[in-house]
Amino acid sequence: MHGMISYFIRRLLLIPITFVCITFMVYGIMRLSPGGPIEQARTQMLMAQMQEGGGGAFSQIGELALPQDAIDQLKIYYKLHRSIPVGYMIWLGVWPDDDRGGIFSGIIQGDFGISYRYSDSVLSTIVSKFPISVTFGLIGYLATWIVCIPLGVQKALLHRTWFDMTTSLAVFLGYSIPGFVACLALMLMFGTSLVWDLFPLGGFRSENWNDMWAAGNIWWCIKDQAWHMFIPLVGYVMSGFATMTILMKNSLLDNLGADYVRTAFAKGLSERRVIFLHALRNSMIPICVGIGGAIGLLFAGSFLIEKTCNIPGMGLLGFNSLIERDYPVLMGILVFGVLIRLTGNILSDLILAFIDPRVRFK
Amino acid sequence: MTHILFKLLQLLVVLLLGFVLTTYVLPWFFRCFLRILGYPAEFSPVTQKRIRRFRAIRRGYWSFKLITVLFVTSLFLELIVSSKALMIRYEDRTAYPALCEWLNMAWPFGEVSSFNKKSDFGQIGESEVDYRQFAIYAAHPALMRKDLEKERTALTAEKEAYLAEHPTPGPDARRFEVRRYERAMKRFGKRGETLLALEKNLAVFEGGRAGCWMPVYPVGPGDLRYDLKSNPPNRPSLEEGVPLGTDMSGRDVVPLMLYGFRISLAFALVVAGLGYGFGILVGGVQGYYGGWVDIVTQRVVEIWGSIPFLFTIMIIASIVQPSFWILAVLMVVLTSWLGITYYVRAEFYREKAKDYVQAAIGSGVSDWRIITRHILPNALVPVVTFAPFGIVAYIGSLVSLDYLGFGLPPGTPSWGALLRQGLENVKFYPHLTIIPTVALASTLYTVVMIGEAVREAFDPKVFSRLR
Amino acid sequence: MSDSTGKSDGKLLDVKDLKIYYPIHAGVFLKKVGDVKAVDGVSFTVKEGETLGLVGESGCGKTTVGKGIMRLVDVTSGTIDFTTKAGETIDVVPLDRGSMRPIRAEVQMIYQDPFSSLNPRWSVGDIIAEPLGVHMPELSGKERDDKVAWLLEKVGLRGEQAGRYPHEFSGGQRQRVGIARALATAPRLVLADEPVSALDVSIQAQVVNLMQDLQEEFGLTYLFIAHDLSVVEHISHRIAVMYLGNLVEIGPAREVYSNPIHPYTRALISAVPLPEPSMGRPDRQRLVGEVPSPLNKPSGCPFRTRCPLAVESCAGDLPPLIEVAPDRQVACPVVAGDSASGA
Amino acid sequence: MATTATTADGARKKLLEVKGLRTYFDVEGQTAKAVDGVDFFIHENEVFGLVGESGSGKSVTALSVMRLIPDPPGWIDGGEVLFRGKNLLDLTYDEMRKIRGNDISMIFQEPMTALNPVYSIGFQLTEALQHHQVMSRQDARERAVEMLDLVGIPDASRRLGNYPHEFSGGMRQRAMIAMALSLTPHLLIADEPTTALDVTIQAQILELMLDLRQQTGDSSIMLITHDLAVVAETCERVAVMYGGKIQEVAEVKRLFTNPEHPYTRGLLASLPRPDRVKQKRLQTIPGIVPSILDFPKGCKFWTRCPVKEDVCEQVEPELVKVEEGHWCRCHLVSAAETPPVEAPAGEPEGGTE
Repeated sequence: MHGMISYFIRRLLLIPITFVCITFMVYGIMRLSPGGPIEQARTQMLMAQMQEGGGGAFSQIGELALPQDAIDQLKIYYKLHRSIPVGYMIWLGVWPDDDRGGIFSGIIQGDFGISYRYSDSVLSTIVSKFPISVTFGLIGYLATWIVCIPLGVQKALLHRTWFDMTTSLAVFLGYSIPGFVACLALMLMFGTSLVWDLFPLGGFRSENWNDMWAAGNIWWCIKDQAWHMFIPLVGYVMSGFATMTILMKNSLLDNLGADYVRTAFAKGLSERRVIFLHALRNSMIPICVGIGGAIGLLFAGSFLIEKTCNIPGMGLLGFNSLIERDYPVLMGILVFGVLIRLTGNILSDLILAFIDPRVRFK
Repeated sequence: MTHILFKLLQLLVVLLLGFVLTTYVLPWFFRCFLRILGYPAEFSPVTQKRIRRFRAIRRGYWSFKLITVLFVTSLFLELIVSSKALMIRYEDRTAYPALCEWLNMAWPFGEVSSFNKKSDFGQIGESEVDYRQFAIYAAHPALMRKDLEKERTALTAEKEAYLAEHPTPGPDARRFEVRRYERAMKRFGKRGETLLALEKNLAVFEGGRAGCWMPVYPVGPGDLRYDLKSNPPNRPSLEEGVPLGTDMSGRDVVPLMLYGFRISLAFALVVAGLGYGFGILVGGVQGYYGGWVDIVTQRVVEIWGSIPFLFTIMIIASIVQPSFWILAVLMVVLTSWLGITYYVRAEFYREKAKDYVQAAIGSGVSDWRIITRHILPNALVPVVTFAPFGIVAYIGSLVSLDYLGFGLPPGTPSWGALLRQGLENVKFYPHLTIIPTVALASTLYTVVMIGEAVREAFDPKVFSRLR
Repeated sequence: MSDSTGKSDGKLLDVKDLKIYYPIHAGVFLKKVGDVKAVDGVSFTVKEGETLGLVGESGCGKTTVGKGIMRLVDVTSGTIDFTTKAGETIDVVPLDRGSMRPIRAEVQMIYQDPFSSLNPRWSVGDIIAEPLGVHMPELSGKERDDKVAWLLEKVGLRGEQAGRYPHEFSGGQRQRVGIARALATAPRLVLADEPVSALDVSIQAQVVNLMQDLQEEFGLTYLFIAHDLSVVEHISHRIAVMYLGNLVEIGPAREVYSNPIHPYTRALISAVPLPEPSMGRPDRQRLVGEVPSPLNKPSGCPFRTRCPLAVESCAGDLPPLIEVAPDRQVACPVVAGDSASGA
Repeated sequence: MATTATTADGARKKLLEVKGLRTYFDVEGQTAKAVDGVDFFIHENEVFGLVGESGSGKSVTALSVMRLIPDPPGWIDGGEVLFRGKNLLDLTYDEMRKIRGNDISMIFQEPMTALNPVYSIGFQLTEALQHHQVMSRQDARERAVEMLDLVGIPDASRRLGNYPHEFSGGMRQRAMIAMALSLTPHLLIADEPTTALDVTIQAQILELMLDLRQQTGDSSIMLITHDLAVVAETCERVAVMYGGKIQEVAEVKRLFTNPEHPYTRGLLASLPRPDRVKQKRLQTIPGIVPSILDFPKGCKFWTRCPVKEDVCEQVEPELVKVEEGHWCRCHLVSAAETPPVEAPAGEPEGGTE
């Protein structure tokens, strides 16, 4: 037991190290990159000038000069006037920020900075997107379990029968269509008049949802929500569906041939009991361990599905902040992504240690 | 109708060639390669048994044949689907522009010019020959004559109409009127000259001294279909000669899909190949040497694995526009080498503990030989079983990146980019969604079938049930 | 490296105070907190041409001793003096891989599991030829093939079977292939690690006979590691008994078997069932409890927790091997005194 | 086919009688006749040994009795397994389940894999009790503690909560025995119960099994092993299997002093005998044990038999009675119509080389 605790402490200690490595790398890439925020400001200013003064400034597009003091101001605004390590450490919160009176303010103080675009704190921007992504992730994951576990079990018990063969074809077809493509195809089929105009073309809720909620029309709200969620949820389920079903099937097949199953039968236990109590419990181990990995999907959402179905969750936020070069948000999302994955890994180990008495981490 | 049948026949021949190449020529090369590396020419019975088992799984085996034949054939796409002629002959001048183009693709270290000036081939202008036009006239000189006649009548009619409206200016005409008249006459004259030149050309074509051999589908991936009546995107239409329609900028979808197939599969193969190579190296070192090397590397792998790779690639791609190779290397570095290390490591640990490796160590065999000859062939088992699923994943990643707009440079034929257009036009142009979806799903499905068969062949799940 | 002292009175192998520990790491920073003492100060000699049987129950470290001599595991301390063909006595413990290589030609091993000890992807010819390639690279392909065929004949297989693969052979035949591989470099010392325990009863005898024949023909020296006392007794000249990383008794095979002195040896031998229904075993000594884990080995005599004769002093120091009769040593002061006086 | 072994010695009742049992397996398209017409019986309150080398079909025989043949790839092709007169092969699965564990229980070779790694020993011990005897949880627990005590696991009530991996090999096998005997079965099938264990532990376990048999009722034991010495020390009667058939059945003393079948003789002669005067060489049975797929036609043993005749290659011999309680399957052993006690017992060990 003692060994396990130190194992997990060691794992936890690795989080900050990992975290620093990754964020520093990304920070460096962003700082060194051409086309940063200054460049964008320059382009924006250029556009403004063009609209005002016609083609006047056209000739000097290359060397369009912003006044030096404007550049400096921008640099300070974007915190680009410092060297990369110092800037990074300010961002991290371990170096006094002179521009703000030499206070320590950064990630470890819980200050992720201000979004360029939303002019709101990054943390609250990100946190405000959590519920949407978590709703989808959680319901999607649950749905995956509800579909995959019984299906996998049934496939294992009917291995190489007609049922197994046909469901395999379906499962593998599901595997070969990425979730977002499935969403797209479903939107085409059931969101347009092509086959059956049944579901909306994206969006999280109808526009008047909040009004209806305020009006107390809860039943309508639930229906509207479900109506909007159907297609993206199919996409979410699709992405883990095949893997989990096959994992479940193979794992159960392995265990059904195990010696202890024979022992259980030799004790005269009923088939149901042997399969569902003895074999299934063992074959659930690899599946439960996957929960840790799924945490990432739960919180980080999916760029692809959120973009396709236009759901304003974490994924879409990340995508938009990338397009708009909203670096504080970008970094914030990356930080969350890394933290969640690292926690997910540890969670997997914890789950494994909890459900498999044999496992001893050292 | 006969025209389409003829095209299909051509396609069949091409695929047959691809089949022969894939089934007979390439394996032979592969075997020679292995022999050069010093591995035995024959597979060991273990492997042979697995291959036999794989062949017995018909679905997977035929999927494998299909995909390899298609991919190998697609390596010659420049010769099959392109707007450049395979061969063009005009009097004593001959050129092979499509072949040159193919050589440029196949051998990227030198450049062969595939450019042919219009004026050299009896067309007017200095830009590249319009091969399709050339091919049509070469095949049907009568058509050219008819076009010429049409043009000539049109010119005469135009000239007469002009003259009727603007009679020859008299001496009292104003200066600008004279100028305009002269300019017009000059223009008519020039067109007349062109016609004359073309007429000379006609003799060449009619005399059979010009020839052009176009690829099976004479439209390249970057070519815009100006010959269509309506504005892009065009819906699929066989009558108009766009069987799969065009995309928003007017590019024909057929070459887009085919070249997209090649680039997706090539990308996945490169990523898988490089990634697995590196993964085997790392996993092998971990498993063979163990100890602290293993512990430290294991943590690095874990840390590296917790980077959200798609997002990171997107960030990098938003800064530097990645080429095929940069994107492939990014994929390798950020993700594809990771997964396989676990399996190779475990395999090395397992094999190293086995007595036959101990016996080799005990006989003084060198580490390198033990790793490459004894352990590696066994450690390749997880690699082979994972490769198809890896390829599915990497094709998916490339499509996703392209879809989000952070993949290959704009203009590259890509399924993902087409899907993005599909999303934008989901209401009115369903073919932009349907076609890439079907292509993607059927390709991935075929690869998955292979993967499933390989897994089954390598590790047949014994199903035994007690009651 | 101990300097060459010429022929050391027929001793081919002289193991002194061999210790093989595996470190245990624990805690947040994986500090070393202790050792698994797999082999904890074992000393014995093997004379040229004899067979020394090394017996003990699973986990007693007998296989680790063999692997230590082969340098397949890291030796913590001690010396392993090996007398080479040239008559030099070399301590193999400090040798690096390069300088170990020539010695490997003279020390070979036969492994327990005939399934895992042959690479399933190699033909048996290639398997047998591999050590030849390392130690006799000067052989031409033809010579090597001839040698392989000759070796196959020697172990009772046919020369033309060289092209076959291990899975085409039965367990006993595979073990013969393993023996042929071990003999390929004309070794002087062969470590046989449970060579027959994975084989069927009717095949065991064949392999044991083969090993004896080969010993006679080539003047081999065997270190025969096994848990099956009756086989060990049959093939060995002398027997060494191990318990939990230590030697407890060593002596001529017949004597150790018929007159065991150490309480552990006694219990071990009386536990061996005999194919003799009439006998019955009224004299059977029953050992209580289980072998303690080498992770927390008892102090002093490792056997004291299960020993019927244990006295308080057993918990003190590790009892040394005491000579109770010529060529007969026992690591138990409690019984050694009686036997020595009795002998 | 073979003479059904009906001649019981009137006094003892037969607990289990196996007649013409055939169990086949499908091995990559070929049919492996793992058990190919096996006849034997076990008396009540008897320790019966089934000896054979790997591939002889001894384990498959035991599993067939329990109807625990994995299907696919195996199936019981025919025969009868009469347990107290009832043919087990005719029972429905539900009826069979009532027999398993309750009337016939079984312990296996590898105690590590035979126990479910994710349930505690206590759970695995009590579940059969609760299942068969409808005991309360508390009663089952008490019985489990009692059984663990009985098999010599110290501190039993605490150990109940342990998982199999926390036990050593010997203790796991003890727990298996406790599990198997907790319902006081009439027949205990022990399939190589000590093969994975050390000799000292083996001695303990065997002794334990024999002791417990007396303590917990008059159960019979069917001990399956490859080790003749183990049989000699524990069993009352022995059957020797080779090639999926019983080759010889006899009382233990009779078999060891007077083996009739060349295979039995060979096996006995090839054992090293530290208790006897040392021979220079061991006697051997030549050749190899054929793979289960290519046992020869005719007598299964003729390829390795030192005394085979032409008829052996063609005709499968019958299991004939040599004398009271002694059957042998060999052309060269004549059926004893007249029951002479010392008839063919010329030189039991001489001619086997």
